[in-house]
This record gives sequence, structure tokens and C-alpha cells, in this order.
Amino acid sequence: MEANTHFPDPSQVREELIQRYPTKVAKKRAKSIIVNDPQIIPEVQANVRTVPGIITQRGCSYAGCKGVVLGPTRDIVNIVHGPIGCSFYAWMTRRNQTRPESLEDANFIPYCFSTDMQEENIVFGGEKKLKQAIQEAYDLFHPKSIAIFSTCPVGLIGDDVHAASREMKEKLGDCNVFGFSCEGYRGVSQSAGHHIANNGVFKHMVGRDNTPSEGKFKLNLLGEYNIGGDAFEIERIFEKAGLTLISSFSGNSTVKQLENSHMADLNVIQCHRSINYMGDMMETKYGIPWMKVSFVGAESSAKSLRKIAEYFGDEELKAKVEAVIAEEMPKVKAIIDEILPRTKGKTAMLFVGGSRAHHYQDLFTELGMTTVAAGYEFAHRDDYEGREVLPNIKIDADSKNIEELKVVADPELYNPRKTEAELEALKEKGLEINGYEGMMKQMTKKSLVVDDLSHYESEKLIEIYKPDIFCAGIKEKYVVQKMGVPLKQLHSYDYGGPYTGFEGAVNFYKDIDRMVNNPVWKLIKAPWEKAGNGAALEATYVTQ
Amino acid sequence: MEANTHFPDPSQVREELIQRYPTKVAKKRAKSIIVNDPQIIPEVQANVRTVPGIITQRGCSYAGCKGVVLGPTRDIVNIVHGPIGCSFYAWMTRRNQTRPESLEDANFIPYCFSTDMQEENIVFGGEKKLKQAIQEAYDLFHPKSIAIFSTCPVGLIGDDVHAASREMKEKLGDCNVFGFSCEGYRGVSQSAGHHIANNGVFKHMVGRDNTPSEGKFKLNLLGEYNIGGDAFEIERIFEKAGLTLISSFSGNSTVKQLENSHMADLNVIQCHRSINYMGDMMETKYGIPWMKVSFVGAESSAKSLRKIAEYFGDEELKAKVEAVIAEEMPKVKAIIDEILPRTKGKTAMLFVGGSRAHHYQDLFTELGMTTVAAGYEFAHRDDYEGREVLPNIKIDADSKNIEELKVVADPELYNPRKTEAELEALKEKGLEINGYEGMMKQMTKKSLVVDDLSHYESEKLIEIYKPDIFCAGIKEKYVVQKMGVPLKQLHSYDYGGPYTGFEGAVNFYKDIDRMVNNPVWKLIKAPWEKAGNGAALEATYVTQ
Amino acid sequence: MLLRHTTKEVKEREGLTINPAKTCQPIGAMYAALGVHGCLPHSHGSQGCCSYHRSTLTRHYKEPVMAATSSFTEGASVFGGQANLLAAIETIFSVYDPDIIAVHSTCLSETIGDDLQQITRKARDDGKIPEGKHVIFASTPSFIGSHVTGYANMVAGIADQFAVSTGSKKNQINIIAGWMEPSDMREIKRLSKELGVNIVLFPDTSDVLDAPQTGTHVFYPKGGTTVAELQSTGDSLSSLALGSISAEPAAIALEKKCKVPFETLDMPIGLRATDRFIMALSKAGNVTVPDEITADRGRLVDVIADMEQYLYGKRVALFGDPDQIIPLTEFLLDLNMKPVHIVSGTPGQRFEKQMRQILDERSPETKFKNGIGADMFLLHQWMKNEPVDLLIGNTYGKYMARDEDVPFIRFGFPILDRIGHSYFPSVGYSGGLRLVEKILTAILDRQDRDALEEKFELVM
Amino acid sequence: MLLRHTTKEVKEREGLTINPAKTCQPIGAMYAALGVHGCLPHSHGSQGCCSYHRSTLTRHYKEPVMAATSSFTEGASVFGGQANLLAAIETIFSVYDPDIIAVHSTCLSETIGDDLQQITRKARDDGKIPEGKHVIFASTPSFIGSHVTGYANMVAGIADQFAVSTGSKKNQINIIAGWMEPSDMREIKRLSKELGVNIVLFPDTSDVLDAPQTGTHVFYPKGGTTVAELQSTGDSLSSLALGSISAEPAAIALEKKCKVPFETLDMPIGLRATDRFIMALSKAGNVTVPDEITADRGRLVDVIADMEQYLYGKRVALFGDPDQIIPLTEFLLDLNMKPVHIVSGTPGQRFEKQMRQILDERSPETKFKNGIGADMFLLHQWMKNEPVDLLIGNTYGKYMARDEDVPFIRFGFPILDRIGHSYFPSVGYSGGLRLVEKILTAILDRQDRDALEEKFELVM
Repeated sequence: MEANTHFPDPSQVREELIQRYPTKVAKKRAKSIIVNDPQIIPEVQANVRTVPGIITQRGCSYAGCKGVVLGPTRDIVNIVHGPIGCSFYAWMTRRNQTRPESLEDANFIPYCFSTDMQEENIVFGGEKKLKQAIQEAYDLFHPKSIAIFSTCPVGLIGDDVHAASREMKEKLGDCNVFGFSCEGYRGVSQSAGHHIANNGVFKHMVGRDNTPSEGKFKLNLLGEYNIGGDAFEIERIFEKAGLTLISSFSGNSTVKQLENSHMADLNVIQCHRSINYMGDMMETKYGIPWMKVSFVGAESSAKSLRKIAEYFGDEELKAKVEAVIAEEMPKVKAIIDEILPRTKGKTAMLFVGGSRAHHYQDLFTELGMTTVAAGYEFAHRDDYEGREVLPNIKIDADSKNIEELKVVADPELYNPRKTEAELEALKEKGLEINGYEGMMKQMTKKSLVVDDLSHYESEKLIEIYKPDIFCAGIKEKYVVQKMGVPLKQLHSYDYGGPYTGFEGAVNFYKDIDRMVNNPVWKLIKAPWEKAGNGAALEATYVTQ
Repeated sequence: MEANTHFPDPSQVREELIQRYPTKVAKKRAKSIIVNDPQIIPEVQANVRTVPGIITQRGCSYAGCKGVVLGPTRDIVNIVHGPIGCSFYAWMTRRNQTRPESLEDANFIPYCFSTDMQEENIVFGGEKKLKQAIQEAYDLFHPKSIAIFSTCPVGLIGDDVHAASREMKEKLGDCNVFGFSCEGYRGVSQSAGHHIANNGVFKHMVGRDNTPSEGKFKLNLLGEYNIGGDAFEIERIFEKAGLTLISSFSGNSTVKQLENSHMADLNVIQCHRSINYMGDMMETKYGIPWMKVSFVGAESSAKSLRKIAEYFGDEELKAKVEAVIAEEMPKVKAIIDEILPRTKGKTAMLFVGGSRAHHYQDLFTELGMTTVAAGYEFAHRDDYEGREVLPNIKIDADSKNIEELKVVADPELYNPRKTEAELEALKEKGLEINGYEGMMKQMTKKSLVVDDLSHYESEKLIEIYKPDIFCAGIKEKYVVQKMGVPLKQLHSYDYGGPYTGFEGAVNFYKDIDRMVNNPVWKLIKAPWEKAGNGAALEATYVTQ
Repeated sequence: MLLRHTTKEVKEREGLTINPAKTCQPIGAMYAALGVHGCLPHSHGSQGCCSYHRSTLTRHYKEPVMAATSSFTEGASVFGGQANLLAAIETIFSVYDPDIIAVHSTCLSETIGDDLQQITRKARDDGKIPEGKHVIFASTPSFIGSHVTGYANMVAGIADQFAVSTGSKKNQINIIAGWMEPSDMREIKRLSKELGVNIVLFPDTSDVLDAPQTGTHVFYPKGGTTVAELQSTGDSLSSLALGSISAEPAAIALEKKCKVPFETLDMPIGLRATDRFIMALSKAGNVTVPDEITADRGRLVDVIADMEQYLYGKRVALFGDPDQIIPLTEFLLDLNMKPVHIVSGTPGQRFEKQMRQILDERSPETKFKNGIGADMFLLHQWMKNEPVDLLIGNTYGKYMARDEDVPFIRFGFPILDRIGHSYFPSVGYSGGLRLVEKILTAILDRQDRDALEEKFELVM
Repeated sequence: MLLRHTTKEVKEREGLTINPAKTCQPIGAMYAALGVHGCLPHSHGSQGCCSYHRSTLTRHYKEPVMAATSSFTEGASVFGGQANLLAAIETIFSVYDPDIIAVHSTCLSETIGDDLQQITRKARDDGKIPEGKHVIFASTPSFIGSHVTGYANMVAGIADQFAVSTGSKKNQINIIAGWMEPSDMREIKRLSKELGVNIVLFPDTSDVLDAPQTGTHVFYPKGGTTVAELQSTGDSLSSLALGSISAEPAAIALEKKCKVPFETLDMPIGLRATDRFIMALSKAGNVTVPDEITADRGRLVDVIADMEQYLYGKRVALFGDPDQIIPLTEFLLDLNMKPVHIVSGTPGQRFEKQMRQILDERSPETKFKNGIGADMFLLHQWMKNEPVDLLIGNTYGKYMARDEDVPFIRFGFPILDRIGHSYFPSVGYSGGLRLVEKILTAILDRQDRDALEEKFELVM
């Protein structure tokens, strides 16, 4: 599919986006603004430092580690070691939903824990206060686990959160305490924090509980954070299809599930960027293959289910999966049929996250809408171009300090779920194991791909393309809407959702229909602002 | 007790109240403004026409009939025959509470029924529409009873609501339909409506059900309309004391109770003005004596209970009554002790209704407060001076058209509950049977008694006396409060209550304490309005 | 269940009105007269009328409401009320000393055929009206129209009996207020001032029914349109009547008497009705709209855009007075909400016509009804058959709202159990913002109340 | 239960803060800088700070919040952030073209010891600041104070770095806004205008964070105190600082630099604090208070008097920022309500001192606490021990309110789930009326919800 031809020449657009920048900045930004060609997949500069002063969408390593990956865990007391702000801002703001089985089960998600470091702690060190905080948390709540997150000053003043955690873990006895060196200045975006989080969860949690699980088709769902209840919908579908979910990473998850997750036979990855490290490490250590899936979009959900069934290679499962799809799809189609006439031909832009900007294009496609430009906030080249570029990615100074865990096969627990031959056979059936083809293959030729879009560029893009909808985050929402273009938040979903699976697709269709056809956008101009005041006539139509 | 001596000479006050009136008006009003002397009880002009143009507290006959007496009945469909307003204004505005035993029991109190007469009904007559309305009410609700209330135009155009009611009663078979000619222009105030209501209820309801009731001490509670739950509290006390309430007239009452009320052995009357007709008629027809009681005030409640016990002359009952009083009083006293220091010495004025202006003085007395002026809105001379003046009251043109039912002893049901000798014995014990001593005997010498107080007079009184609290109705409330004096509504209780019995007394004490000691009255003047702006200092005391 | 006898099944009724969505003319006349400075309303009928009207207005405003009555007794009903009214006029001028007595009739005085024009003329002839004082009147039988038409009649009476055409035009526009709150009238004046147009607003109950606590009762508060202003309306360039039912009759009276041309507009409730008001007033006053008004408008649009998802498709039942609920219905549609059931007790074909204009294109399936039979009982039955997400109406709606467990917004007359309506406007862009805030609060509070724990939202 | 782990038993905590009633300094500095016209706030630290602050402010205002960051990476943390800030200044002026960049520090840049004064001087020396443009700064390490002190520091920085004393006084008064809403700032200006006093209000986020929907994104909205106005503050007759914690430091800075005398007042929330504000401003401006202000005041007193029975004795828990909850506590007492539990996360002894002054006489038993340990977890525990009738605080209060089934009023920062705060003021008499309306609505809605059927009231 070609992008609509009445759009401006994308390479001219690119020139316009960078012309106001100082030369050095322009040169740098030019490498991140790419005219797509799905046939050849041009290189996109990604995961590089944002130029200081540029108004960026990006956050920090802490946000990626605590906010994204560990935030959704229900029964870990997540203590932020640092001044109060970092913990405050991550307090329920990501809408990670969780559903404890009973009122007796732990649920710390609505709580915000912080050591609230004061000047004296910066000057004289904060470890003592941290240990005191851990002790108090333990005394109050007796959690299974306490996790510590380091904020910027912690690393600089030399607080050793790992040592403090080890000491407290030993002291408390029945509480797993561990820390993350996810100071905000590490890496160039949230992405560093994801990696740090993956390492920590892998080291301190995965593999602690070897209890075998019931279930014939056991899998983990990686990179699904249950924003707006996304994981609930996937759980619903899995259960209906007869799949046994051992653990989510990390939406609606528990300590017990994460610690037992290596007992699964397949890892499926929803958000490649934030969790692919975990897939690789579990493959190496336990022999569990991973497979990229997407439950965003009805077709993608169906496809992902079929892929999972194919992986397990069980005919009964395959039949069941087909039955589920056959049952779910008509409801989806009915809604699509109703809505499509109102959305068809409209255009969208998506600039968000490290995965959503890719997958939400499917939903727009299902609505007959074209994605004219897209990009990630904190992804790497592989998320754009596909994992085949991994060997060619140069690690720069900002990322090279992020620890790469040395993982080897576990002497006892390593157990390859599929033989090389089986994997080969699956690949021949079109199943990409341990692989991800990236966003650009799916996008139209001449569409624009922009990494780490700046505020300035976003305004330009909107002026030039006048898209019918723009997808980004809360910081962008009202800027874009002030321009008369509805913005759909794809971090928080505008407090809607779920958007995964079949029910989620329907939710999304309805929301987009509402947004792109909302009459409010026609009310912006006052009648006296309209040319020639001919509008005055219109404005009085209800008078008598 | 003498009224506080620092008050102005009440006869001078009287002169001031009338000096602005035109001569004829002044002359007339002078007869209704009386300086009290409880020893000699001067005559008060009452129950006379209000001078047109005078801003009066009074309402109309319809308000007295439908609003006051029939309004509180729970399971009668009360249809107002007339234009919409009359029914609308009486729609739940009197706070007659009712408590059906179950969700299946009828409760029409939250409903407003009207024939909503239109011009054509005025011109061509409204009986047809009325009958249609009765039929529709029957079809929708199947009530035991439907009552019709005539508004001003009904009598004038000659609609015969009684004939229409009879016709429909016959037609429907199992529904008692009856009407009231309570057009607003009848009489001089609500009082006419009370009388009309008494007549109607007596004729159409009382005596229809001769089923004997259980209970050793059976009585009716007359003139208690359960505003704010007053009747609930009296019911609670009766039950505790072992008294069996056959029927209330008419708070929290049912058709069944009213129709069976002649099976009681005593009528106790709370509001003499509105219901004394019923007491007399039931005495004449069934031989049931009546006795004035008051459950407003803790002491009055105790006294009334003792009177009832004395009437029944049963030692066990007397003991039980004493036990009830002994149990209830300490709670009351404890509150009084706490509040009295804050209320003692303050002054009150009461201008309301036909009974409350009298009885609420007891509550103020219990709070150590003096009533410096009081009067009724629609009472008769007997309510001021005592029933002994009844033979001397001249019926004027405005009242003489109100029907006096000719009641005689029922050939079958007449059964004097007490012999003449018994009654004599009771009287010797201080029990006033079929009697009421009126308000003035209880008021201090030199206090002011004003019947049908006008707005003009009320402002003057407040200016002169500066009372700590003024009791009246909603129309007066904000006028008086604008003068910086709290007004306690004694019709609606300011949406509080109950104020009867022991618990009610406590409620009242607390409310009065709150009102007379409310700091808001000290906030009225802005600091810049205060003399010399010395107040500016006070106003900045919180600054640093 | 509070209204336990309300059935789901709707039966046609011809005789019985249950839980009316209107009341009678005289109270409207009383309210209108309070919007004239130094005016004492006078009810020519039984005492009960006056007492009831004063009580209801007092409960709504929590303010003194002064009015006198002819105190009819049986004699007056038989022999006519002339003597009562003449006596009343004399008493009132000597005791309460108003500049104006505004007499309205009742079903009683109308049924017996009292002629207010004749009686007031006699009062003047008999010297009962002091020099410089006025007695005006309006015919407001309770068996015609509703409180809204009673208001309209008194406002028309005010216009007709005060306006004078001197022959030389004044650079001012008459704005005839439909039945609205003092806060609304204040906002109309503020907007006109901001727009730079000289106006005479009448009636004007601001600074009358929202008077400050001062420690003194001011019998005639400082607000209200003055006699001089009312007289000058005959020389105004034009009139804008805000409300086809409650305000237009006065505009017609002015046109008839003084040839002042008029335009009838909806009351400026909501975005578009306010747009039309601003446009019409700027046109009538020949001024351009200042940026600050455009910005206020933009703020309202901004909130609608930002919060659209919570408004979208929400089903609303509403009842009230036509001049208010007509523009409110339009506003609800502009909010992308769904008005599904609408009743108004006030009769008249204008309601149907205007509603059709608003609804035909955007929501032809909306049920609406006015006049006889359009009562709250019917609305409640409709709600039982087709449930809604929100109910909007006067205080009496709370019974339905509780029974049906539906969020409820108080709007209209009377509001007996909350404060705010008389202080914060519903008209204009700022009033629209207040309405949107109220609607959102109602909807979001309900969402918060009903949310499963895992769906309880921090940000909305 | 949403907060199912909150125990009734209160244990002393020294290390762990749970559910804080504050956040960190830089967000306050960012908010303050947005109140200067043409100013781009700049966060000198990691990207996360800027992102979090922008997000939180955006959620509160539902408006664009523009700010830049020095985008620290590990290198900058090791070698210092000078290069980043210099690069940022260059980029910002060329791409976003502000009149002013207002830099605030973070825990990161403070820990490594970046000297903002030195770096900005270097930027100027290096010619990176175009002619006529400004770079100002404030030191706002997150490990000191709270968002409120961060605001105060930036406002003081604005005063200190812009004010010029020319030697000739101007007939104007500086009003230094404590942390308040754009609506509040707008109301302060309206009141000053009505009073007839020339003022310079700073900062001023009205017309910045309540911008209209226009179809265009205006990067620097029309609001905000201008550079010229800020410079003129040095010549003003005097300053009124509205809030001892958030506004006084700027007044002190002005006194120090330009000898402008000042008075510190509470934020004008509620009756008496507004009285003091009006008195102080009329004194400073040497004007008499116009009747319309007295009448507005009287309307507030009127409502309090009329509705006193519903307010009397109601027990309230509140949390929030000191300059807001100090006058709010006083107002609650004037409403005859009972503030029983109060926490504020912002440290400082002024809070304790001012609270004591207010509470000692009228409610000595009230529990209050601020600074370390004064978190919402503690407040919630207090509520479990001594229940209340009403909770007042920011959006996070909704979790406690739902768990304890207590009516809840949103007040303070941040409010993430409702609109209105930025459009309708809480300051002044009209703001007081709005607060009373909200309080009454909360209380009366609850009464309606819980009333037995026979006790369900029509009139209140």
C-alpha cells in the first residue's frame, strides 16, 4: 500500500523539519528522520542521546525500570531510594491494573514508597535511611519481596543499594530484597531502565521456584504491562484457548508467578523493546524459545494465537484456537462494518513508546486508516529495521555502561523445549522464533519514520500533514489538540482500554470513531471569527 | 417570672407597631397586639380577616385542609381539583414523614396529584375531568381511598366535588372517594381548612371499621402531623410506656387506622387549633373524652405521660410511665446541663401556627431563655385565652359559612369511656378533660402577644427587642436573618427534628445552642466597615 | 423506593396530572416583579397563593421575598375583589412605601372577572396612588399557561406600562431576560459591558434575590431595573428577547407600543446559544467582539474537547422550563451527549417547533413532550423503559434519581435543596463551563463510585 | 479496599515515606516559570525530571506545558552539566525562541555541584544568549523542601534577577502570588482592578495554563507577567506576598535588592484571609473598598449564615500545601466546621506556628503535622482512628475517601481527575462561595444518599 499521494514529498518534509535547527543538531536529527521503503528498509538512527534543549518525549532510566517494568508488579514493595519526586511521579500514573484474587492478597500498587532523601542523606549518605525504610516496610506489610530503585543522586553519592539489599534480605530472612541501579542519567532514555530491570528480575526472581505447573500449553507473556486491562483481555483469550499462562512480565503478575516463570515452555513477547533481554536470557539459561506476538488488533490477535498453536503443534489446540477466533471475530467485524465508513481514508500518526507505535498501526489499518508517519520514543534500530540489524548496531558511550548479564545454560534446569530440527520446521512454517521484523516492513513506502520526535518536529508534521489523529503521550496531548487534531494517548490510553485482543479492538475502534468524528472540532471558531460573517446566519438557525 | 426589665415598656412598643398604619388599620391591629398579664388574661382579637395589603404569614383554607390535616395521610390519593399551582406548592413541602411497614404498602406522600384545570374547565366546568382523574388514579394505583380538594375556582364555577366523589365511589366499589370544599377564600386563614378537614375525615372515615383493637390503654394522638418525625418519637414513647396508639390524626397514619380510631378510649390532642373539632365530635358521637397534651419539651412530655396514666387510672401503667421518665430524663438533663450556660438569659420570639408558638416556649424555658413576645398565625381566641372564652367568641361573617357538623351520640357505638363521676374525679386530680388553658396563662407578665403578626410589625419588634432567636416560618426566615438574628422555622424545623418527646427535646436544645451561639453572626461586618478601622488589627492577626 | 407506585407501563392520561413539571402563572409574575427596583409584587387573590409563592421563591433563593395579597375571603369572591385591591393599595403605600405595586391576578380573581385595569384606574382616580408612584398589573390566571407564561405576562406588562417613546432614540439595546437566575442576569450585564454595548436589562433580579448579609433587612434591595430605565426602553434601538416563551411577549409589547424592533433569541445557555447572543448583541450595538470574550469561548471549547470522551453518548433525561431546556438540549448535543427524554409542563407549540429544529437532524429519536400530560410521572416512566446515565431538572428530580440510581444535576426552578444557582451563572461561556463541570462531576463521580477496584482511575 | 495495607495502628517511621503529601522542588520551579510571559522553563538534570514534571502539570491543567531539559547522561553526571546547559541554551534560542529561559536545578545537577550562576554567566559571555533575551535560574535540589519551596525559589529568582530600582517610585503594588491556580491569579487581578489599585502580579499563569482552544498551538500564550512588568517591581511602593512559604521569599528578595517594603499575608482563601487581603491592598494602594466588594463579601456571609446547620461541627481531614491549607483551616473554623486531621508534606516551622495561631483558641485538639513523616499514610491512619465527615485534598485523596466512604473535595495540587480548578477561583469571596458550595454539595449529597426513605428531604 502506498501512502496517499496528495501528501507532500516526504523528503521535502524532512528538510522542513530540520531547517530551523543549529547545523550540528540538524545533521544529527536528519539521521533519525527517514523516508520509509519497506522493500529496502533504510537505516534509522535510534537510541542515541537527545540534544540538550530539544523538547523530547523521552523520560529516564528510572522511568523505564521502576515505572515500566517493575511498576505493574502487585506484591513487591517497590521503594524508591531518593528525593520524593521520582516516587511521587510514578505513583499510579501508568494505569497498570491488577486484580488480586481476594482481599487478603497483597496489592501495593496504590502505594507510593520512598526514602524521601534529605540534604543530610546526600551529604552523609543514605544507606542507613534506606535500610531503616526497608525494615519499616517489612514491619508494616511483611511483603514477599522488596525492591529498591536508585534515583540520580544515589549512584553519585555512592550509596550501595545492592549491598544494603543483600544485608536486609539476610536480616529479614523471609523477604527477598534486591536493588536496581536505574539512576535517571543512565542511558539515553527509558530503554536503559528496561534493560536494568530485565537483568534484575532475571537475577533475583526468575528461577527461584521450581514447582512444576499444571497445564499442557504453558507460556509466559512478556512485555505486557496491563495498562487499561490489556493483560486481562489476553488472559481471557488464553484461558478460552486452553493456554496456561505461567507469568506475565509484568502486568497483573505476582512474585510467585515471576519466580516460577522458567517452568513455561514458551515466551511470547508483546513489547519487544522493553523485554527482549528477558526472552534471550531465558532461552540461554533454560532453553525456552521466544516468539514475537502482538495482541493489538483483531487480526494480529488471531495471527498470534495461531502462531502459538503452531508452536505447540497440537491439533486439538489448533482447533480450539480456530474456534475461539471464529467465535470472537464476528462481533469485531460487525463493529468494523458499522464504523469503517466513518473512518476509512483518514490518516494517523503514531509517536510513542518502543512497541505501540508499531502495533497500533494494525488497528488503524483495520479501520481503513493510513499511518503517514510513525516513530518510537525510546526504541533501538532493531525495533525499526528488524532484529537482523542487531550485529551491526554500534553501542555508543551512553549505552555501553548498561550491564549485559553473562548468561549460560543452567546446569540443572536447562531444557531446550524444541530441538534445532523442530525450530527449523517451525521457521519453515513461517514462525519467526527469537526474531522480530520491526516496524518499517509494515509501513507504506514514502511514509515518514522519525525516531525521538521533538516537539518542534511534531508541530511541523501536523501543519504539513493535518492528520486526522495523532497518537502520543500526555505531554503531547493538549499541544496537538490545541491545533484542532485529536490526540490518542497510547501510554495511558486516555484512561480507556483495554485495547488488546478482540474486545480491546472493539474498544479502540469505538474510541477512534468518537475522536475523529467528534463535532467539537467544528466548534472551534466563533461565528464572528468566520470569514465574511456569513456564519452569523448559520449561528442563528435555531432562533425563530 | 417577669420579662427582663431592660425591655422597653410593652405598651409603648405596641404604639410603635401600629403608628405607621392608616387609622382604620391601626385601630384594628391594636386589638390583636396585647400586653400579657397571666393573672387576668386580656382579650386578644384573633381569627379575623387580615387587612388586604398587609404582608401576613397566613395561608389559605386549602393549605389548612390539604396541606396540614390530610397531607400527612400515607395511603389516600389526595387529588387537588384546580389549576396546577395549589397541588404543586403543597407537594412534600410540609415534611410529613411516614414509614410504611414494607415496600408493598402504599405511600403516596411523594406524589402530587392534580386535575390541572385549564381555561376550558373553568368555562365549561371541571367535573368531567375530575371524574376522569379519579378513574385514572384508581386504575393506576388502586388506593383504598381518594380524597378531592377544591381550590378557589371550583366553588365559584359550581363544580360539585361531593357529588362527583359519591358517583365515583359508587362506580369504583372498593375505593372510598370523598371531597372537601376547602377553597382558598373560605375563612380567614388555614384555620377554616382545618375545620373543613375535621368534618370530612369525621364524616367519611372515622367509624367505618369497628374491628376491636388489642391493647389495654388505647388512645388516638390528635393534631400531630409528624413533621420531622415528631410522631415517631411519640410512638416510641407510647410503645415504651405500654400505650396502644390506635390512630394518629394524621401523622404517619393510614386509612385503616383513621377508620378504626373510634375504638380508642382516649383522644389526646397535641395541636388544639387544628383538630379540637375532631375531639369534640368523637366525644359526642362515641363518648371518647379528649385531653390536651403536649409532647414538646421534656417536662411537658413527662407531664403528658403522667396525665394519660392518670386518665387510665392503672397503677401498673403509672409505674411504667414513671420508669420511662426515669430512664429518659437523665439523658435530657445531661445535655441541658452542658448547653444551659450558653443559652441562659437569652430571649426568644415565637410567631407561628396555631399551637407551636405556645408549646415551644417550654423548650426555651428549659434552656433558660425568656419568650418576650409570641403569637399565632391562624389561631382563635381560645388558643390564646383558654377554652373558657369559647361561649363569648363572636363568629364573624368570614367564619360563619364554615360548616358546623351536627353530631349526635351514635345509637350503637356511643359508649362513654368515663362516667361523669369519674371525669369529675379526674378533674379534681388536676386533669383538664376536654379543655385547654391557652397560651397566655403560661407567658410572663408584660410579654407581648400579637395575633397574625405582619411583616412590618416583625421588623419593628426585632429592632426594639433584638431577640437572640426568632421562631416563624420560611417566609420570615431570611428577612429576620438579614437583620442578624437567627430564625428557627417551626413549621419545617429547618429540615431538622424530631423535636417532640425526650429525644426531640435534645435535638432542639442542640439546634438552638448552635443557632444562638453561631460565630457567623460576628462575621457580618467587613473590617473596613468597622468604626475607626481598629478592626484592621484584628483582621490581620494570623499574618506574620 | 420513594416513588414506589410509578409503573413502567405508560398509560394515556386525560384527567390526572401526576408530579407536574410546571406550576402556576402567578408565581412567575411575582418573580418578574421582583426584578424591578422598588417594586412590591401583589397577589390579587386568596392569601394562600401569595403565601405559597413567597415560600417557594424563598426556598429557592434563601432570601427575603416580599409580596402582598388582597386577602380574599368569601365575601370578596362573591362581590368582586375591587374593595380588597383598593384597600390593599392604600395600606401598601402607607406601610411599605414602594415605588411600584405590581399586581397580578389569580385563578380566583380571574374567575370572578375582576378587571385589573379598571381597578387600578379607579385607584388612581380615587387618589390612592401617591404622586410619582405606580401600580402596574398583569393578568395571570392559574388555569392558563404556567409559571413561565406568568413571568412572560408580567414582563410584558412592565414593558407595556412603563415604556415611553419620546421620539428621540437612545443608543441602547433592551435585553429582555427570560426566566433566569440573578446570577445569569448579572452575567448578561457583565457580558454586555465587556462587549461595550449599552443595555437596559429587564427584569433584573440580581442584587435583589442574591442580596448580601449586612445585618439589615433592606426592604427594596439595590437591584432591579429602575422606572427611569424601564421608561427609556421605548427609545432603545432594538430589543433582544432571551427566550421565545418567557421574554418575547415583552418584546412584542414594546414593538407594538413604541415601535422598537426586536429579535428573539434562545437564552444563552451553552456554546451556540451564547454565540448567537454575542453575535446578535454585537450586531445590535454595532461593536466588534473583544478578544477576551473569544478567549472565554475558547476555554469552553477547550474543556469540551479535552473531556469529550466522558461526555460522548451519555444518555440524558431532562425536564424543566422551555426557554432553558431548549438551549440546554442543543448544548447537550454539542457536547456529543444524547438527550433521550425531555418534558416541560409549560404548554405551547413553540416548544415543539424549536425542539424539532434542534433534534431532527442530530437526534430524531429523542422523546419529548410539553404541556398537558408532560409531567414528571411520564418522564419517570420513560426512564424506566429506556434508562439514562444522567437526569437534569429541578429538585423534585431527586426522587426519581434516587429510585433509578441515576446521577442528578439540579437545574431550573425550583432548586430547594442546594445553593449556587443564584450566585454562579449558567448562561454565557462561563455558565457553559459551569454546566460542563457539573455534568462531568456527576458522570465521573459515578464512574468512581462504580469502578471495580482494578479499574479505579487516578487520572481522568 | 484500595489501600488495604493501611493499618489503624500508627507506628513511628523514620526511613519510609508512604503516599507523600508533597513532591519535589523542580516541578514548582517549572510551574512558577510558566507564569512569566515568553518564558521557557528548563530542567537542568536528567530527561526524566522534565518529563515527569511536564506530565504532572499537564494532567492537572489539561493544557500544553512546554519545558526543556539538559538531558543528562552518565557523562554529564561525571564531568558536570555545563556543556549540556550551554548546548541547551543554544538549541532553545534557535528552535523555540523564548524571551527567557528559566533554568532550575535538580537533585542530580545539585549533587554534582553545577553552579547555575556561573554557567549562565558563561553562556552570556560566550554570546549564546541573544540580545534582549534572558536566562534566569533558581537552585531547586529535590532533596530540600518540596514543590512549594521550589516554586518559592523560582519566584524569588524571578524577582531578584529582573527587578530594577530606577530610583523613581511607581504608583503600583507588587502582588506575589503564592502557588495558586490561574483562575485564582485572574481573580486577584479582577479584585485589584475593582479595588482600583495598580498592581504587578507575578507569577501569573492565567492565560497560560487556561488557554482557549483556538485551532492553533501558541507556544508562548498571551498570559504571564512580562519582563517589563517584572523589571518595574523594583520601583513599586510595596509588595504583598500571598503565602509565607511560597511567596514571601520573593518579597524578601525584592526588599533586599530594591528596598521595596513588603507585607506577608495568607493566600486569600476564605472569608477572613480575603478580608485581610482587601484591607492590606486597599491600605497599600490608599483606596477605599468599593461597595461591590463589600456586597460580594456579604453574599458569602449570607450563604454561610443560611446554611450553617449543615456545616456545623462537621469533621474534616485535609492535606495539601501549607499556604493553601492554613487559610483553609481558618475558613473551616469560620464555617463552624471542625478540622480534625491536617497534614502537609512541605517542611518548615512557619506551618506549625501559623496553625497554632489559628487553632489554639478554637480547636486546640486538632491534629496536624508537616514535613518528614507528614504523609497521606499517616493521615489515613488518623482517619481510621478518628473518622471524619469530609476529606479535602488533591486527587490522591480519592483512594482514602473511597476506602473510608467519606465525601471528598478535590482541592490543591495535583487534581488529575476533574476539571474546574483552573477556571473557577478558590480565592476571594467568590472563591469562598465556591468552596462553600462544594462543601455543602458533598455533605448534602451524602445526607441524601444515606437518608432513610422517610427522612429524605425535599428542602434543605
